[in-house]
Amino acid sequence: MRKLIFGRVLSSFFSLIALIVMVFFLSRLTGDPAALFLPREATQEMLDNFRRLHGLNDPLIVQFGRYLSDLAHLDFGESLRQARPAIDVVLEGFVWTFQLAVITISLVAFAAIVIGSIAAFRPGGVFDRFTSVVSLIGASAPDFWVAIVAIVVFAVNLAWLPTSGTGTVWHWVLPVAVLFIRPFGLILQVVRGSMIQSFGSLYVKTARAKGVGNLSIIFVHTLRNAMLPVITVIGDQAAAMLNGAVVIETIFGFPGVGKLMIDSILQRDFNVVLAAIMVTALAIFIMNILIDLAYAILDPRVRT
Amino acid sequence: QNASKDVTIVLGEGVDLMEPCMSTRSNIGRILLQNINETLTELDITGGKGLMPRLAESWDQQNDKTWRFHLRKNVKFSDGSDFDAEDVKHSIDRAMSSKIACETPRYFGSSKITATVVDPSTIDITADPGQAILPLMMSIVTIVPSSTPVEFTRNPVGTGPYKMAAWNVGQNIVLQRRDDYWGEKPQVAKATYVFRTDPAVAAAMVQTGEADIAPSISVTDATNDKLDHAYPNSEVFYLRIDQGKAPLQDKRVREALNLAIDRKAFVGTLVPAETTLATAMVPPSTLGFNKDIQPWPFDPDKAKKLIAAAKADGVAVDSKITIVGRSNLFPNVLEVMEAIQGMLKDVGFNVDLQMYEVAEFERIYSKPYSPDRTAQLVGAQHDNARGDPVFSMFFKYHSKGPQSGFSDPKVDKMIEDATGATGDDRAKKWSGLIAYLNNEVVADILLFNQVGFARVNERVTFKPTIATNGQLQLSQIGFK
Amino acid sequence: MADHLLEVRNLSVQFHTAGGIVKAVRDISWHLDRGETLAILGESGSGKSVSASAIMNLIDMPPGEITSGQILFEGRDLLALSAGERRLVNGKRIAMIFQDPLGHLNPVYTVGWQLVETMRVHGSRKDEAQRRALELLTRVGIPSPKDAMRKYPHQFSGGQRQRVMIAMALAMKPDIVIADEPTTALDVTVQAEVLALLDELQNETGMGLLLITHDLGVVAEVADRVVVMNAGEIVETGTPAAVYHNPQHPYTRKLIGAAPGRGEIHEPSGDGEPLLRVAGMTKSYGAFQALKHASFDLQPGETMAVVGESGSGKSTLARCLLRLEQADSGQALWKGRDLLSMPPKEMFGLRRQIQMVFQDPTQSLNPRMSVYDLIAEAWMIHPEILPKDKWRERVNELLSQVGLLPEHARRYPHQFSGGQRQRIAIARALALQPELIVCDEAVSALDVSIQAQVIALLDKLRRELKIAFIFIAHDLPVVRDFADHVMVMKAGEIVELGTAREIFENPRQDYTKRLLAAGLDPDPEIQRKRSEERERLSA
Amino acid sequence: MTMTQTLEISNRTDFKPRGAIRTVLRMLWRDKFALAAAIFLLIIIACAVFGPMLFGDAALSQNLRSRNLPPFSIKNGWLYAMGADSLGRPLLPRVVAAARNTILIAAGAVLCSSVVGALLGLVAGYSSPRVSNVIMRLADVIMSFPSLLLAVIVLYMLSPSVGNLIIVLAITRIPVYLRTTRAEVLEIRQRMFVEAAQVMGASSSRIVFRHILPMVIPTLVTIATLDFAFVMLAESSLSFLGIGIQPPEITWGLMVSQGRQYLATAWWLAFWPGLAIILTTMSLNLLSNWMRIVLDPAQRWRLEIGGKSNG
Ligand SMILES: Nc1ncnc2c1ncn2[C@@H]1O[C@H](COP(=O)(O)OP(=O)(O)OP(=O)(O)O)[C@@H](O)[C@H]1O
Ligand SMILES: Nc1ncnc2c1ncn2[C@@H]1O[C@H](COP(=O)(O)OP(=O)(O)OP(=O)(O)O)[C@@H](O)[C@H]1O
Ligand SMILES: [Mg+2]
Ligand SMILES: [Mg+2]
Repeated sequence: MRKLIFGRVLSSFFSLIALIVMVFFLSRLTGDPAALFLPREATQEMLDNFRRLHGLNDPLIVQFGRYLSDLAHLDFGESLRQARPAIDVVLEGFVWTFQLAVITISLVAFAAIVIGSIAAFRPGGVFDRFTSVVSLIGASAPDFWVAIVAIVVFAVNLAWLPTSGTGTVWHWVLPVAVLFIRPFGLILQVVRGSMIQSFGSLYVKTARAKGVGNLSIIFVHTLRNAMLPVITVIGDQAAAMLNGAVVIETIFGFPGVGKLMIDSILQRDFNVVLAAIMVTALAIFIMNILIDLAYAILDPRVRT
Repeated sequence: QNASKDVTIVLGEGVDLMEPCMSTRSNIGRILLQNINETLTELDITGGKGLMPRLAESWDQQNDKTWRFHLRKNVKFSDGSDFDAEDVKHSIDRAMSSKIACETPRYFGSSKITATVVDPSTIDITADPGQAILPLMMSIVTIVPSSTPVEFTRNPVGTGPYKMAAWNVGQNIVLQRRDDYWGEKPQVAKATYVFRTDPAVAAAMVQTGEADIAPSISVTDATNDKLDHAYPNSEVFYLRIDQGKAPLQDKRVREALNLAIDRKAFVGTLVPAETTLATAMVPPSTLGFNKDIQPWPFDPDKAKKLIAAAKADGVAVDSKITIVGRSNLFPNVLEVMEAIQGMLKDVGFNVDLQMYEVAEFERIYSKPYSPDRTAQLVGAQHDNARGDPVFSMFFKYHSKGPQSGFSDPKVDKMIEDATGATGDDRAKKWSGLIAYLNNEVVADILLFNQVGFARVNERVTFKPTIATNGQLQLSQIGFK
Repeated sequence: MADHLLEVRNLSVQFHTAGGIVKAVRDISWHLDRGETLAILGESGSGKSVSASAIMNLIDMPPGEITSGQILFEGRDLLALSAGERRLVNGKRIAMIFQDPLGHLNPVYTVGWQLVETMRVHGSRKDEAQRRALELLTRVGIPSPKDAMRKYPHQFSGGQRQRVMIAMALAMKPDIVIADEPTTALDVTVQAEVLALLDELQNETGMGLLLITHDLGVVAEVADRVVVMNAGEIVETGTPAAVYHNPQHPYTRKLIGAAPGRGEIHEPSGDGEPLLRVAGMTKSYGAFQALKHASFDLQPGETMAVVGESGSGKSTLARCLLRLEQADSGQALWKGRDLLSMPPKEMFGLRRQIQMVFQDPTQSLNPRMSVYDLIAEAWMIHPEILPKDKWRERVNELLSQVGLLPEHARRYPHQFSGGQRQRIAIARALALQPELIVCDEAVSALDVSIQAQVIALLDKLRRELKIAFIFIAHDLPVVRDFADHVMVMKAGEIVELGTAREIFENPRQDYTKRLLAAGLDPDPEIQRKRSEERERLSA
Repeated sequence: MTMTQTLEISNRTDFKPRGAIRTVLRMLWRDKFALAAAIFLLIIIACAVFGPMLFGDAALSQNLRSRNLPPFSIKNGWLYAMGADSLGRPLLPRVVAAARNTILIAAGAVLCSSVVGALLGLVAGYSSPRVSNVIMRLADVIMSFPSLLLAVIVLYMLSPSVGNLIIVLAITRIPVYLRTTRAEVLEIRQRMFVEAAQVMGASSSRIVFRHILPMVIPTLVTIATLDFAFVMLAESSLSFLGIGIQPPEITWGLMVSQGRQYLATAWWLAFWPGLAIILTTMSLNLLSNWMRIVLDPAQRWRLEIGGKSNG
């Protein structure tokens, strides 16, 4: 097991390098940050000056070498826009995003697994149809629409919750709730499908012959067998959230990394983009390693 | 502390820097300008008082190039140090320095600015070549203490009535009133700035009382007459005509384009009812604005005739024309662009619409233009709240201007002349240029003087003005 | 109303399928008393397992349907119980041992956990349950039970899994145990132990045992009464002796007549170039050596029977030969080429020549493919064998050769009985016309009449087409009828290897002798004498 | 020879299933939800095929006088039954005409990503650890590559077009399919029927496609149906970059995002296209659930025996 983890960490490190190289060179194909940072009316002199200050005049490969050697000293460079270390900028946002992702995905996973499993127990039954329809409407409704309606209803009309921002626990309720909806629908459906398949297995009969109760049959015997695709999809959704929940962040004024990343990409603040990608990639890689370990834990036959 | 003297202001755009020399950027200026950092002079755009003293009590012209400024005494920076001519010199040097990429230099064009300290309360500022409106220019140079390093700062220190108390990145910025401010003590004790990109949310926050002022909400959210105020936001929306490509070189075609658009139909529908039709690149409050020029009428029949005439002369009126737009330029830019496209199609033009994000748009908007582009109409907004057309005309119309769509030696000459002139002469020259551009060149399709909407909570008094886009002086906020 | 422990009255069960209604059980009635052993004997597919499932309420309804009848347990109708009441009965009062243990054990939980759970469900304390689980595993003869508790089902041999199932069923000392072919994968020595264990428990607790089996020897050994089923109906009931000596129904007569172990012993056809020469094949799982230096030769058209203790490495040997498991060392020369080290490409080319019938038939059939597809897949892979227009005809032919009907071709694996699935697997192996078939307990789930038919078929193929067989079996009479050579395995080693005659008439190893001595005779009289003899010896 | 001849099979005919299409239709008939879904999807497809032809012009006819006309009134003609948008264009023909681009893009992106993802996942799950590792790390990289950056890069290197839009959308969705497929393959390949197929000499591709893939497909289809909704909405957010659909071409996603700012004043602008997206997704999902049952022989009885529900 230790060897497995070591191997994964090593190969993930290579992916990270590949990612950096790709992002570094590809992103620089997308235009000049000077033109975006400086006003339209900037003089040629100002442009030249800006490029010189930020080392944008050197050949790309030189810039890359410099970047790598800085990186080796854990220096992720300065943010063009914010005039401070890119990694600080990113970590500030990432902390929020990480919390949001962990809270939401835990709730989603719990709710989707419980409800999906119960729905799968009687496919086509009332509970199944009801949960499916509700969750599908949620999952395919535009998220900004849901977010704004939620604000209008719960913050403006009912005045139960703050509209947006951060500060108290109550500020988390709407963003988490809105963010919850789409992954919930997806994971619910995957759980449901996978569980239906597993309910047909013979070991379910054994469990019933042993007198095991329905709940235990669902959540102990069948669920674990059905979990492989489920945790994969949960992982995918978690990764998407770690990359930032842009709509939520923009609408609720939530200082996460998603909007930061978008702004940085649109403004060509490459150091921030790279730092953000590295931080989220690291989180995603770690999560993927955990998921692969989870496969082995969940299903002994996969341990080879 | 009286909580009711605190205000919360919700802004649409976050800030990445709080750099005084970047306060010409509206997102920074709105928080910083005249609240934290002050300038030597200040332009009163709406009150009609013209250029007013701020940190300079008076000024006079020494010669073509040099102006002398007499500075206010007994002014302290928020860090406790005294304000004197050295600070002004440092501020100017810093803003013009090539060690940092301040925005200030662009307003001075090719002029070199030097400051010479005469005594602690007097300073000479020289522009070479000369700047006829140097005192006006000083309304954009923010003053920082001489101890400020020449690098971008995130913690501005100034002489203004407020100082920055906290910056929780991504969440808010807090300004605290200073007790040792030289001027009149403003009513607002503490101002908290929060950032919401979505204007609907910003509007909702004022409605629920979470915020007091939302300076820019979208027209569609401005549904509450009691709370919402329209104000001209100094942006002019226009389509640049690219005269480098057929069929746009032909004046008749350009006229036809202008005639084909029913500008009035937009007002009160797609753009707010308070919107006025633009007749120049600059808003009416600008020096030398030509009030005689009427907006182009809507006359599709005449447009069609002009096109036919051009066609008869062998102009390729059927070639494709692309309208280039920028996403999120203003709330319903897409619909406005579609409507324009529809109107142009109606008179027989072959038009496409292509919307781009900022970076790609800027690439198209500024020179060098791609040689293999199709004929283009580039929809852009231009903002000039500085009171003088010089900040616009060169860039948009001079043949060397980075965003000009044509090259006309006469126009070049007129711009150069006006730039050097002063007083009434200056106003007249700008007027002449504006008329010439509209009547003879038909340089672009001028559309609207845009308006913005602010939502203001009933507990505070605040009147948004044309300046609100670029600055929001807390001292102008009162309580009921 | 006599108060029997369990009474089945006029039970009928049917299934809805795409092809129509299958009446699996038709109006059967029998009863079971305390301390009694009732054997249900019958043709494969005659409804034995279905009626057992009906008692346990395990039939999926729909597509299944109990059209009539009652199942009275201590006078209460089980079919009328609520789900909650059922749960108290299942596992605690009535327990079941399933026919096909691999599928019936949850693959993702350890065997220990599954055993403990049975007891926890019915309220045992955890440590108590754990202790008892260990004890049970020891009782059913699982080697190193402590480790076994932590192992997963796929890490056991077929027979071991079956014993785990037995342990699980016995955990709560239920009033009734329904054992569906509990010893099909057990060698005779272990089988004897298991039967003894059941007997012991019966004496201890007065439990009623419903034993579904096709092994007349087992019936003779343990049954108090016998019910014979055919095509969903009961055709005969009585004591074992009465039924054996005086069968009334033609099917019963055929069954008894077909009991194996009475034919000629084969004589090997003589030496020649061996088809397969295995030398020093070794395989370990971690520290455990499952196969130690196996070496033997096999001639074309010859049958090598592999017998031996459950868990002795028979399946491992087969799996290594077929490269389903990578052997650690050794050689297996197939016509001179080494199967074990051959590059995968070359192995591909040879696949067709060597076929296998797996020990757990259910799991070896793709549940999404119809029987037709399962069999015809052979020709899709190897189109040279048969032109497409002949497939249907040939599928029908193969099905009837193994005792199935053409219309079965449209059904899916889950719609068959255990024995029927085994026959599908055999038909599939035959479809490829291989040169060697490895049969891992290929006929163990078949009733003797069909078994005889299948063995006759295999024998014919061997003679006519010179197909060789590696025939893993625990059923010595069948081995005696079919094998040329016999190989006896114990703890991963080949302890004895010789011609059938040598082994059966002149066993050298003690282990072999014990194996032969533990065999059960279908004749209840003889069997009774034998067991009395055994008891006297051990006393 | 003994034969088991006694089992009753009510209609024993030849082996050939009685017309595959009829069987499928019958099974569809049995699940009324799926039937409704199928009909709805057929309508959508009809809209996609004929919509632009029939309603293309009506969808573009601007009329600022009927701007934001509320729905449920046919004073202005039945085309305005769903109301009009902010340029006074009737919404009903717009929704119908938008079906083509929407379906084209969504189906294109979902198909590309699921096919590529599933193929790579099958390879990763079934081939040697080394190959698998390479593929999985590639998936890691894609997963952490921001889709917006990808979009911007594509925009800068290639010209804006629907094809590029599909590529951008597809690439970012590949990892889900890839990882899910692999996870399932890892488990399924351990099953004995896969070994049985190996013994028969089935090639890897046959095992993967005939034996493993059918078990994975239901899960993939479930994910794909929901991705459909995701892609339909995400597409519009890329339009603002200049990739893909540009007005006056329309998609539902674009209509929804254009209607966004009118949520408070004219909810119908975003509502109808949003409803179309929701209904399409829901129909796809109902159909995929139905298909899951059809494909699983152990479940199929639910659709084969009429009338009775499960109990
Ligand atoms: N789900 C099902 N659908 C259709 N037919 C079924 C189903 N389950 C069982 N059958 C049929 O019911 C009959 C009885 O099956 P059962 O499993 O009881 O046989 P069995 O007597 O246990 O045979 P074996 O000794 O081979 O295990 C068989 O013919 C089988 O094909
Ligand atoms: N995957 C595995 N991991 C660990 N041990 C295993 C594994 N597979 C088999 N074994 C062990 O290897 C031994 C031999 O197993 P094998 O299946 O060959 O037995 P067998 O002779 O076929 O027995 P049976 O007659 O019971 O099927 C058994 O003790 C079993 O526990
Ligand atoms: Mg059976
Ligand atoms: Mg075995």
